[in-house]
Amino acid sequence: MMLRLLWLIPLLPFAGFLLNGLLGARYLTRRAVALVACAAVLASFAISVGAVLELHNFAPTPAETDAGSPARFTQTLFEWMPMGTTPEGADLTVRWGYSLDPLSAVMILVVTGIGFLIHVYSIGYMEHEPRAGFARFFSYLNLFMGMMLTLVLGASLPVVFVGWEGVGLCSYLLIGFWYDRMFDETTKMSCADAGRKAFITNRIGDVGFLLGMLLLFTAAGTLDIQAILARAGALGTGVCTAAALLLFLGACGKSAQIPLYVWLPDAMAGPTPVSALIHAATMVTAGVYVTCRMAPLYVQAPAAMLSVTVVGALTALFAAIIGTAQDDIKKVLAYSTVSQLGYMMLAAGVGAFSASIFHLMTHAFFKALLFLGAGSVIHAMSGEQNIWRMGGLRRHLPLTHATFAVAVLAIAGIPPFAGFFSKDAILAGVLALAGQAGSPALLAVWAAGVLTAGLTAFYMTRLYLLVFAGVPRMPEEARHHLHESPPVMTRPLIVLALGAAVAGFVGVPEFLGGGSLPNWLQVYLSGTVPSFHPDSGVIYLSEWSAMAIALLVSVAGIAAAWAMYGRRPLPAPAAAAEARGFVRLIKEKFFVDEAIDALVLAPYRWLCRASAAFDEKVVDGLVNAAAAATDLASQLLRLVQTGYVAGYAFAFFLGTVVVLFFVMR
Amino acid sequence: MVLLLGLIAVVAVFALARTFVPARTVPVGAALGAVMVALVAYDHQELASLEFWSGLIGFVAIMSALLVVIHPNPMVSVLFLILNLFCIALFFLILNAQFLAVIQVIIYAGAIMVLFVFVVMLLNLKAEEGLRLGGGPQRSGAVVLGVAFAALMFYAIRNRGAAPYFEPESFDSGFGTARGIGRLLFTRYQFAFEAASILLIAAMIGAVVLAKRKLR
Amino acid sequence: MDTAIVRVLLESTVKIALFFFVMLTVVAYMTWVERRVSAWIQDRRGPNRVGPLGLLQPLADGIKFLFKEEVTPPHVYLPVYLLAPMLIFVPALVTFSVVPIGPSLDLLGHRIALQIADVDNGILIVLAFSSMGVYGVALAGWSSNNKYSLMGGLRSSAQLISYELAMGIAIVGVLMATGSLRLSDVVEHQIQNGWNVLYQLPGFLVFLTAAFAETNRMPFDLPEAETELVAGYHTEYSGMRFSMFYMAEYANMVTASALVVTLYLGGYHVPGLARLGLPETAAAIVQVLAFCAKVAFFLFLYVWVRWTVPRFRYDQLMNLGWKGLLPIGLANVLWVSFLVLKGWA
Amino acid sequence: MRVEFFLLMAALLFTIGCVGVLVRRNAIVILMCIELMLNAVNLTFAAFAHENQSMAGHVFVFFVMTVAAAEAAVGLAIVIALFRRRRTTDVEDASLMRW
Repeated sequence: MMLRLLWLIPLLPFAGFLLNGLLGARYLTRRAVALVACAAVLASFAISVGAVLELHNFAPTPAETDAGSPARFTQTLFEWMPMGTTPEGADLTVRWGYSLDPLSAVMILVVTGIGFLIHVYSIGYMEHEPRAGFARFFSYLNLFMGMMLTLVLGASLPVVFVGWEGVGLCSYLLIGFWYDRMFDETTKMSCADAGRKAFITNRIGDVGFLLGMLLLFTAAGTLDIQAILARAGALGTGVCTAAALLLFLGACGKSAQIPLYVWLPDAMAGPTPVSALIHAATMVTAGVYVTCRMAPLYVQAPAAMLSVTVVGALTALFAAIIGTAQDDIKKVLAYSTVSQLGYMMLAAGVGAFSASIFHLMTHAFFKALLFLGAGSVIHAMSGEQNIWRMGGLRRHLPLTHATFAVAVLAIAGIPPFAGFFSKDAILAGVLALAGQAGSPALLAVWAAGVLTAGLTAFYMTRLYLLVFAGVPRMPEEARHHLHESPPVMTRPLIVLALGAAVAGFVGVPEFLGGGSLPNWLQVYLSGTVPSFHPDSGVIYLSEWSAMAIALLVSVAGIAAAWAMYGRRPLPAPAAAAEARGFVRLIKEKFFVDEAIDALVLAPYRWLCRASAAFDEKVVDGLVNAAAAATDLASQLLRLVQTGYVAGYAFAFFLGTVVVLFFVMR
Repeated sequence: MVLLLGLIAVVAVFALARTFVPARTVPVGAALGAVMVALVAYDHQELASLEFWSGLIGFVAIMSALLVVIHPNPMVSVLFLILNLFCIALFFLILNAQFLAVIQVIIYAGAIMVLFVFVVMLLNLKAEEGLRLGGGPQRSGAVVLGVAFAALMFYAIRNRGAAPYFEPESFDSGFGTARGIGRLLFTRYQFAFEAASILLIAAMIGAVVLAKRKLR
Repeated sequence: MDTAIVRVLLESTVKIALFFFVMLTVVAYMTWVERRVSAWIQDRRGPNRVGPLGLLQPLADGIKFLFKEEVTPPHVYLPVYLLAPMLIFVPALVTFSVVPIGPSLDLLGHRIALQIADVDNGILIVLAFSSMGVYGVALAGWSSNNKYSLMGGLRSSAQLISYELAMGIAIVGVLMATGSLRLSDVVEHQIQNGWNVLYQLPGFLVFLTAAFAETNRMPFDLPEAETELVAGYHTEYSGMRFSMFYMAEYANMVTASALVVTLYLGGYHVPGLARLGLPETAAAIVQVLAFCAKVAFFLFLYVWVRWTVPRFRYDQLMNLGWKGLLPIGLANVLWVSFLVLKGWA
Repeated sequence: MRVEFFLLMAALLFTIGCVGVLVRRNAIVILMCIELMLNAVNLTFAAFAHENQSMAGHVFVFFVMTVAAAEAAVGLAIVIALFRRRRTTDVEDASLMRW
């Protein structure tokens, strides 16, 4: 029954968008706007839960279930692009359809569930907005939900692409929500600029996605995802590699992987709930999701898999290093997000797709929680984001502090919080593959993962210490304004904290639970994504020792942070300009933006100027020359108009005679 | 025979046109009359034939047309045009278009040409100076073109499909009468007829507006 | 040459010769009548020296004209100057050729129409040739190369064109009633249904007035108004050429009178003649005489009017033509069409 | 009498009219030459009407005459207006409409 309502899941938020977008600013009260927006998402969530529960009992035919094929429900709504058939008779028509299987089930639950919490949180966070802005914000959020759900549920690549572009649009709209505000005073970047940057960077990736899609259409003759995946084996390695790499380029853009990650830190220009929803929990994971969704294709392309692994590992490590030196509370979280996304990609790259999704889910919980907590802090600090002007907030914001601490422990990988299990699943996957392949390079990847885990623990602890511990460093005046956020904001925090604490238990590694607590997420997903099963071979380290090493490194990170930032009084922060060497490099984010500016944008600008010059001089010149030639010809031709009737009549008569001659010849 | 008569007609028309002095006209006219009488005496059958008269009228028509073009005095041109119109009216008669013949005289000769005479009188035009054939490349070119056109026309008419040889007696008695034209005009060509009336009104207003010295 | 054509040629030639002789005689004697009547109206005697009652006066005049010196002014455009009198004289004579002066009768074993040419488009030919008369006047005025002549010629042509229109409109009424363009049919129709003048009085009056104007007679003799234009378009003419204009005027009068009689007064019809049971030839003679009498009446009327009514001013003339006669003529057309629709005419 | 005779006659008259239009400079004479051409066409109409025994040709002659009348009226009015302004009827003197 609920499965039949699958189409409502994206449609309800979309209806909310229309209602709020068209009427909200003028006719609806704040309360009504909030009610509409939240109710739409809640309804989606409810339907999602119902549909997922029903999916368990659903099987197209018993035979399929017995054969081990995944439980999948596909709903085709209408023929979108009727393109007829090929000469061979293959159907080229693109249909608008949604499909629900375990992978998308996990995603819609995460998206609608966390989305709903963030919606509720936003009511409190955006209370100071004018009514029109309030309605606009919620209509954008609802639009985002609709698009994200379209992306997740889409049964064919074009539908996914619509959602893909839609979330990009919403990201742009929401990053630039305060389009009249300055985001970064030093670089003169406005919020609108940040939104543009995100959008354009995403577009670069989208080109890859689009090309990959078209390549698959050419090769497979269909755009239906399941059909493509079913034919993946027959496509050949070359096509698979090319398509996978192109799709991965899209994923890189959306999921902020090297080299297209630069937009995500700047995306913090948007309101904090947006950062939580879009740039931490949901949209940025779309790349990971699509990669997992197309897992059978990737499996056919080892080179692509390797690329994913390398890029993911590099991104994870790189962003983590930068994260250790950020002073802005949201920037730290942003680099953390990039790093964690790299982790997920890394997992996907080694074939541990279910681990990737697992981490995606847990990350959604604790990173949303971190962002919302940061939002609560910023809310309390009246917009202040520099962690060096905070400190000692533990007393003033007890609830926020508690939930934030849970999140920090979760992301730092301390058991039994969620992050521990998911991170361990990934590291175990890498290690297993390394053992199977006997590749030292993969061991290095594992080492990078472990190092990243340590760095993550380090900077998260640093963040926690600088914000909540120690003595207050904010001005006297700001100290009086400190207050705990209203319940409408704190309650989502509590719910998320619960999630961050316990979500890990759905994926307890088998050697730990020994059956009592099976890794049933992997079991659940196994029908949809290829599970990684190292059948045999050398394993360098035992799972136990590997887990211990990772845990030790994390604890070491925490300890190091404690040692550096737990002292009191805290030394004043070193300004970026004064720092030397590696520290400076980190503080300046490895000069990546500057490098991109010099290596890509400057030549590009030069090319633009050259093109403009070419356009003005050559193209316009040609047009002008044509005009001038016409003019000249007209000047000459006009001499024919002598004003003498006899001349005209003569020409007329001459023409008549000539025509007659040819007619009668 | 026809050729001979034509030659005489040419001479006659030239005599009439160029030497309109009575002293010279009288002997020429007398000679012409004498030749005519001689011809009647020689071959009266020929004189009664349609071909003979058609040829004669045709030569007069051509000559008068030529004189319209050649003669420097506009008034003389008008007069020769009237003569030409009469010739064409006679052709109409030969072609059994009796109504057209009369209409030709009434409208063309009686109305349109009067207008020309009127304007020539009103403007008191003098003979055009420096009018001579072969003056300037355009004029010679025009004559060459005219010859070419005429040659093309001759070629076209010569090569057209076989046409019936008409017998005047075989015609329907209603052909060419006012009744016949009226019947067509008020049935099949009703719209064109009404349109023509509008055209005439428009032309009338236009002419008044153009020619009036000051519109009050 | 077959006999039919010979017969037609012979018949036509005889008719033409006869008509020519009669016409010229009538024209000549009209000058005498004019002078006598005017004298009578003005209570004078008039010409009475040459012959009894001055009856030989026209002959004397003709001789005088013939022997007068033909003065050709040096500034005229000679070809047209010579052509103009002919152009004005010929149409007047030609127009008469379609007028039936009597019924057809058997003579010498042939059926002979008392009419030179009984053509289908008789009325149109009348219009065609009466419109030709304009040229004579206009060309005479132009070729004289004299501003009075030119003015006279211009006026005259304008007048002729204007009144030709009224005349045509009046004739339309007759045409509608008859349903034929043949003049003998017109007469026949009047014999059957009564004279047109009885139920087309406005048309008759319009036609009559226009006929006066067409012949350049008083009160419409503006082209030759001697007080302002010296003598109009024929100022520069003298001798026999002048007499051509003079004769043309009277010829035109005769033709116009004949047309009025034919179109409106039943032509040669004598009411009640058929009941007398006369032999055909005698009846024909009576009818021809009746025709002559009717024409004579109108000729007298011409003279009468000339010495009774003063000359119009030019603008009055134009006003009468365009604003008076034309509307009346159109009204007449409406009236006749009404009659025709009702079947009363 | 073959119909070709009239066609040839019409062609000749038309040619003469055409050449006249090209050769003459007096606007009135040019108008007359145009009338000449129209008449040539009329003759052709009548000839074909006769050949085909169809009165339609006569109707067309009728309309051509109507048009000729209109054309003459307007054309002569223009000539008069021109003469009034420039004291000439020479079309080569009325050549202001040019570059």
